[in-house]
Amino acid sequence: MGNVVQRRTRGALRRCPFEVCGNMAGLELLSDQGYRLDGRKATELRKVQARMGVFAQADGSAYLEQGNTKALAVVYGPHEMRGSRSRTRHDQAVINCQYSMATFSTAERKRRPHGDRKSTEMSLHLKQTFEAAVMTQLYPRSQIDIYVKILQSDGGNYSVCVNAATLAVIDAGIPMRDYVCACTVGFVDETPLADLCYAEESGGVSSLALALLPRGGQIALLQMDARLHQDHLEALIEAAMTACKGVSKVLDEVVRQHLQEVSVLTGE
Amino acid sequence: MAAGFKTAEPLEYHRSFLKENCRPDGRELSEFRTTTLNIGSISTADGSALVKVGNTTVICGIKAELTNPTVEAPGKGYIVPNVDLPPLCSSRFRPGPPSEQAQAASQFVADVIESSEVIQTEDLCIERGKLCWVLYCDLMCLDYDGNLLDACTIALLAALKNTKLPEVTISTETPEVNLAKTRGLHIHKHPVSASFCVFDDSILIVDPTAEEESLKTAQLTVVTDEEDRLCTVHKPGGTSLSGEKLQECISRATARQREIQKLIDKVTRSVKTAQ
Amino acid sequence: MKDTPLANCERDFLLKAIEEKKRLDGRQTYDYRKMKITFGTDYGCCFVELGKTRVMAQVSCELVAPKESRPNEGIMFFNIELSPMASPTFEQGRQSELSVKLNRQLERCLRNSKCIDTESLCVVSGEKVWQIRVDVHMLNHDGNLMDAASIAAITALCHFRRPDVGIQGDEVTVYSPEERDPIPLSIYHMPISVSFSFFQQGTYLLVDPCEREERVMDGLLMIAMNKHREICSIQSSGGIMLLKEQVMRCSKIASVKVSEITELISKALENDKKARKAGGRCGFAESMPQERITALKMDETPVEMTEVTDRANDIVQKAEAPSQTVPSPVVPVPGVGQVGQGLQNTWGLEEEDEEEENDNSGEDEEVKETKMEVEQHDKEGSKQEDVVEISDSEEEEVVILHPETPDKAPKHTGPSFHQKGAAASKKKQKK
Amino acid sequence: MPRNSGIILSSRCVSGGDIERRTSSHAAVWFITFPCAMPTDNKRVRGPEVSQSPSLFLCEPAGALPSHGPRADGRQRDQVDVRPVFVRCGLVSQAKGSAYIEAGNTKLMCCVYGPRETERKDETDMKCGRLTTDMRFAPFSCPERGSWIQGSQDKDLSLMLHESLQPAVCLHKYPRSQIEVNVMVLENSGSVLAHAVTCASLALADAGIEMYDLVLGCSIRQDGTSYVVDPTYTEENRCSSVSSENQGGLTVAFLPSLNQISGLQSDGEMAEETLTAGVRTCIEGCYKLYPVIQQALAKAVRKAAPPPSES
Amino acid sequence: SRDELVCGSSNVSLREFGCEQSLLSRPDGSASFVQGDTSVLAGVYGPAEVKVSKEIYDRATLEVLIQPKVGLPSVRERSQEQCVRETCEASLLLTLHPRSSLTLVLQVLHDDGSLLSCFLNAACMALMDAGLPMSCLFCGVTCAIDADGQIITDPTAAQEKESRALMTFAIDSKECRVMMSSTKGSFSVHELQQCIAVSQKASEKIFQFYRDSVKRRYSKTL
Repeated sequence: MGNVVQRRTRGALRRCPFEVCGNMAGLELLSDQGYRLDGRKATELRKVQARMGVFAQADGSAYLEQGNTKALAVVYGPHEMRGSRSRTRHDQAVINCQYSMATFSTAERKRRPHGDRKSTEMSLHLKQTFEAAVMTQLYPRSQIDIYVKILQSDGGNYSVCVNAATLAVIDAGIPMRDYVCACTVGFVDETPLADLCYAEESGGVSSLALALLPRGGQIALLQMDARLHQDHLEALIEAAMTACKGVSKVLDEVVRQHLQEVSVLTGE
Repeated sequence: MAAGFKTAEPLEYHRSFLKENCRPDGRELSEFRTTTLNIGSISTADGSALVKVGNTTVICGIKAELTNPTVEAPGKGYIVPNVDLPPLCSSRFRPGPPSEQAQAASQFVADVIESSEVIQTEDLCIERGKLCWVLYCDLMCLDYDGNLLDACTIALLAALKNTKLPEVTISTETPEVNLAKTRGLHIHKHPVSASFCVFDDSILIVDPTAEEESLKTAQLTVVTDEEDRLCTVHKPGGTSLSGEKLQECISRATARQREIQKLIDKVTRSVKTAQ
Repeated sequence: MKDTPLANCERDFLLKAIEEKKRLDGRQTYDYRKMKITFGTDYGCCFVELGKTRVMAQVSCELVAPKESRPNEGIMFFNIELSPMASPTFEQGRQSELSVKLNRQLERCLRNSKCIDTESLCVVSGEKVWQIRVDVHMLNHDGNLMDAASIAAITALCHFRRPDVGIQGDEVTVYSPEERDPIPLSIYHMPISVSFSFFQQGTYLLVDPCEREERVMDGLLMIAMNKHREICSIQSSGGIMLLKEQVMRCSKIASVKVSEITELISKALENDKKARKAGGRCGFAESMPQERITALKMDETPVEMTEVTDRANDIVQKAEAPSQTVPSPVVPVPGVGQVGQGLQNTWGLEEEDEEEENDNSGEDEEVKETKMEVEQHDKEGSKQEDVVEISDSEEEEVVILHPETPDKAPKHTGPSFHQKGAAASKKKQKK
Repeated sequence: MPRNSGIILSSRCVSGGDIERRTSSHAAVWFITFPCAMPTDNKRVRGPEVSQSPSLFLCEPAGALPSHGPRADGRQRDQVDVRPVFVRCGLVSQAKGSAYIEAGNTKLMCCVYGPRETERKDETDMKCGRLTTDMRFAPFSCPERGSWIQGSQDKDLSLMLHESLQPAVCLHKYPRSQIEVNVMVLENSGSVLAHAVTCASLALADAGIEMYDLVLGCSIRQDGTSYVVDPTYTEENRCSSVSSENQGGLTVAFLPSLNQISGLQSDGEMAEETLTAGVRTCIEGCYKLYPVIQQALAKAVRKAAPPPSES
Repeated sequence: SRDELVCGSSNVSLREFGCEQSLLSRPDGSASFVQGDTSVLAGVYGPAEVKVSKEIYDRATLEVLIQPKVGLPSVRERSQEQCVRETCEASLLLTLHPRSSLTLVLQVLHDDGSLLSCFLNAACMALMDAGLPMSCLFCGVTCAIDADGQIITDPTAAQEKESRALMTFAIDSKECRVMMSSTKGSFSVHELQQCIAVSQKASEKIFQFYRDSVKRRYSKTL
């Protein structure tokens, strides 16, 4: 039966989740009154909660919740190159990212926490985002590892990962050009919806993920799925940028809060 | 002294023997190594055979399972031969997925089965379009000292002859297996292979050892059946051979076929009489 | 194989040229290279040449069981194969970063945009649907693989015909093209990817970068669009920082390029259809250029058959007939047989049997076997053991623990390696 | 424990659960098909996507084993009654050392290669050699056909084998090199790990690798109040009593002349005193095996270097 | 007897064939070879740096990769790769490039019978295009024996399916002997020898084609 995951104890191959996803097509994503499925307004973000420095061993770590999507990010480095030395860059640090999803993070149990095409791509995207944001030229010939794990998935996995990783990188004390904030926006009934949840994402909305360095309005990553007419693009990007700026405010608060706590502890 | 010569100049070492029409292990050029056959030694398999050609040892275990036939061939079963060269059999093989040599050997065995029609896949059909047998023929090398293909074909043939399938009856749409009643397979042909190596572009030797194989310039395997028809003439490249030379090989292969068929028959009979 | 690194001066030269709005092949900033679309002999095979970049796409189909979550939909499978032919840096069967990037982008571009009616691919709901497989082979890598791959894939999908099926009861028959005309896929729209490369922190922008340009670029923005100006996917890659205005400008350029390319694809499909209708030969052989000195063609040629039979007969007759004497194999115990007089092997599971033979014939043979039986002492369970060796010669070494206990274990039904047990005990009695 | 029934059954589910098959009325055999995106093994000749062992369709299913009286092969319960063992060294011409062991129907082969240069430079240890173990089952070795691809069970067993052998090998004598131990199970008729340990230590000795002592393996199966030594495959995988108390298996790797245990592996649920008694029983079993192994080794040595008086 | 039938048979011909060299920019040598509708694209890289694990101290390491049109290469392709590789190894002078690597990639463009022989022909043309030193040239010829015992050279896919036996030979240009042989189905010794003889005859035509195309290329006139 092919090479199923060989390094893990195998269970039955066929099984069904208790709750099979219903068809979302019938649901109305935006009511006439302008409210969404979870009661938010179109431009409203989900509640963001975060903590920095959750692990003692890591150089930097953070836990972030955005609505029901929960992610954990850990940063190691900058340190000497590990693994193949051929990747060493003499003028900048190499960023190594790994994205994984806990097997229990989705409604249907995930078979491969990482290593399939989708999560490899996600790792690539994270890498790309942080290559743009981290001042890698300060650490030539070294490596920075960023590991992100989704503990619960409820839409906007990429954005939550980026936000969590940003906090972890800051916690590690690695200089960045700016906060990188990411947000997923969708487009329904000529209205852009900010910070999509899973029900909205899977409901056939054209969604756009954007990572922004808010101060300069620079886009570190832009990705869009599904169809959207060209004329609406600008509005959607605009909405995404606004949402990202909103996220950045929250992140900034978290960082300040954390710093205060730390300085109290160190007695300054 | 001789050992040093052999290690430093293996080719010269072999040449000095071939000049005298003999080989380092004392064989003549057209002589096979002792071939030993043991059948039915694995009780968990439906058919099994262990073959030793000199030091080269190959074990073949056949497992029969039930499956659905394909839509394209509803009246046919499957034969799935696979050759494995585990790191156990020689230091030249590494663990991991099958090497190119193992894959080529698997394909060779599959080709021999198909070309010779040793078993007609129609015989494996239980109910047309519904149920058929699949014979997993797993060949494993336990000691690699050259001439893998010959050992594989003998092991396969002997194991197939040794295979017993339980009776299957289909009652109320589900198959019922009766282990008490078994039947053997109908072996239509007895394909036996003979392998040759070409040394220095001209000298033909039979049944090469691993060392001889590493020094060869070409290799040739001829498979013949009891009616003297050729099933496979497999020469994967190497230096060229004339039609005349090929004919020599075919004659030797025919003699070998008789020898091995007699061996298999006698051993199979000995098991039957013992029971 | 490692890639040859780009020399610093080459890099500087390329960047300088881009700064001066010049490209190596003389193109303008927003120009595509020359594009050529040809088709193979069978349906669903498309070759795309984009400058020197060459890509082949082949569509195939197969009846499979549908996914449990979508019982009424066919399955689309895309695979971009980075064949080592295209570039020495590509390795066979390895999931490189580039291959993941390209594959995901193609999936997004063609599957997520729902350009193909997958519901029409359902044959029996929940049991049998068509799986459409698109294999894209990179043949020559000279930059902008994504655009070439997306054009090849969508064109091949448009060109493809699947066999017709008939359903009677629960039996599904697949008709051959002779019985019933194959059916084209129903395609809603044609998404085409357009790549933009950015240089010098996004200051400069080029359309359709070639391989050299790709090596000095900072990042890439891929926009997939159809001719209705609907964006099907956007993906930025590489560590670049874009401004919103740049994205908007790119999307405008993309819409122009996409309509041009769609035009070209339709024309190519039209031409091929005409050629096929006219019954003319089509396919790879026809697309081979005749006017090049590197190409040559030869018409069908007969092979002279003189002397062939004679030669064959000659060889067969001259050959020595195989010897008719067949050596008789030795079968010492049931299930074991041996033939040949060559050297002895070291792996000797059955050698005690052989040894027996040797005893009879009086040959002096080195024996290298040990046969041992561990037997439980009588039921009293006394734990003492004494090893008794009952061999008087050096050659024969048979050790049996507690020889007074009769052979209890080797009562095997069916043959096994254990028949040696029987052989050994026989020998013991002989003594 | 070697291939316990839980794992075998779940790997069977690969070819479709038989419960579903038996309840379905409209099709002769009801197979589950998977989405085709599943990676397939393209380095082997491929058979049908799924197939089932005929043993799933038996007319009369095999009954439970009796928990008292003599065992199926005539051996005694609750006694250190090991199967007759057939051992031989140096069968594989290509290996540095090799051994073959046959206990009842369990047939195992082990080859030792090395000491040789480590394969991966970054794993080279300057002070100590590396011992690698690889244990595999031939696809036809078990009543149910196994896959060619090594499963997690095989890797688990390899690791246990490694842990049992390592304390016995003088690895410090082989700096910067690796010693490879490959075990192939040709037929699995129970107690595979125990015999693999014995076989591997014999092969290591045959290869002339310096060791503190031989390592012998023995296993028992506790079944309620009674136990069986050197259990067969069926005894391992079928329990007779319903209660889950004192059900389990135990394998001990033992250095006989040093009187030390180098590996101990148990599964199932056993009371403390049962377990200690079990360990004692296993050690006893090892001592039964010891003279046989010694003899085989002595024979191999005599063959390799015959004493001058003989020549 | 059956053997007499062969002479004067109209089936004994080669389909029209064509070749284009140097058609790809990246490889060091490339060629496409067309036999009827069967076509194969070949690309050669090397001599180049070799991986340490594959290094051979006294000659170049040749790697042959066959890419099927649909799906991934399987065991059958591995076996064909072995045949092509060992044929190339015998004709290439690999000892002139020790410790280096040669890679030959063969891509199926369309399979309409005689695929293995087309692989061999494309490989030879690509090796020539790459300018690698060779001791001799080689070509591939496929013969089929149909149900009536007639020999068909260069069969199409339909003819292959109908045939009772199928043989592919690689013939060298020096002595016209058999370098490679791969067969399917069962056949008599007579049939084998006849097919070899036919292949040798057919190889003359193909070698003449090789010569013509090289002549055309270096004469620089159309």
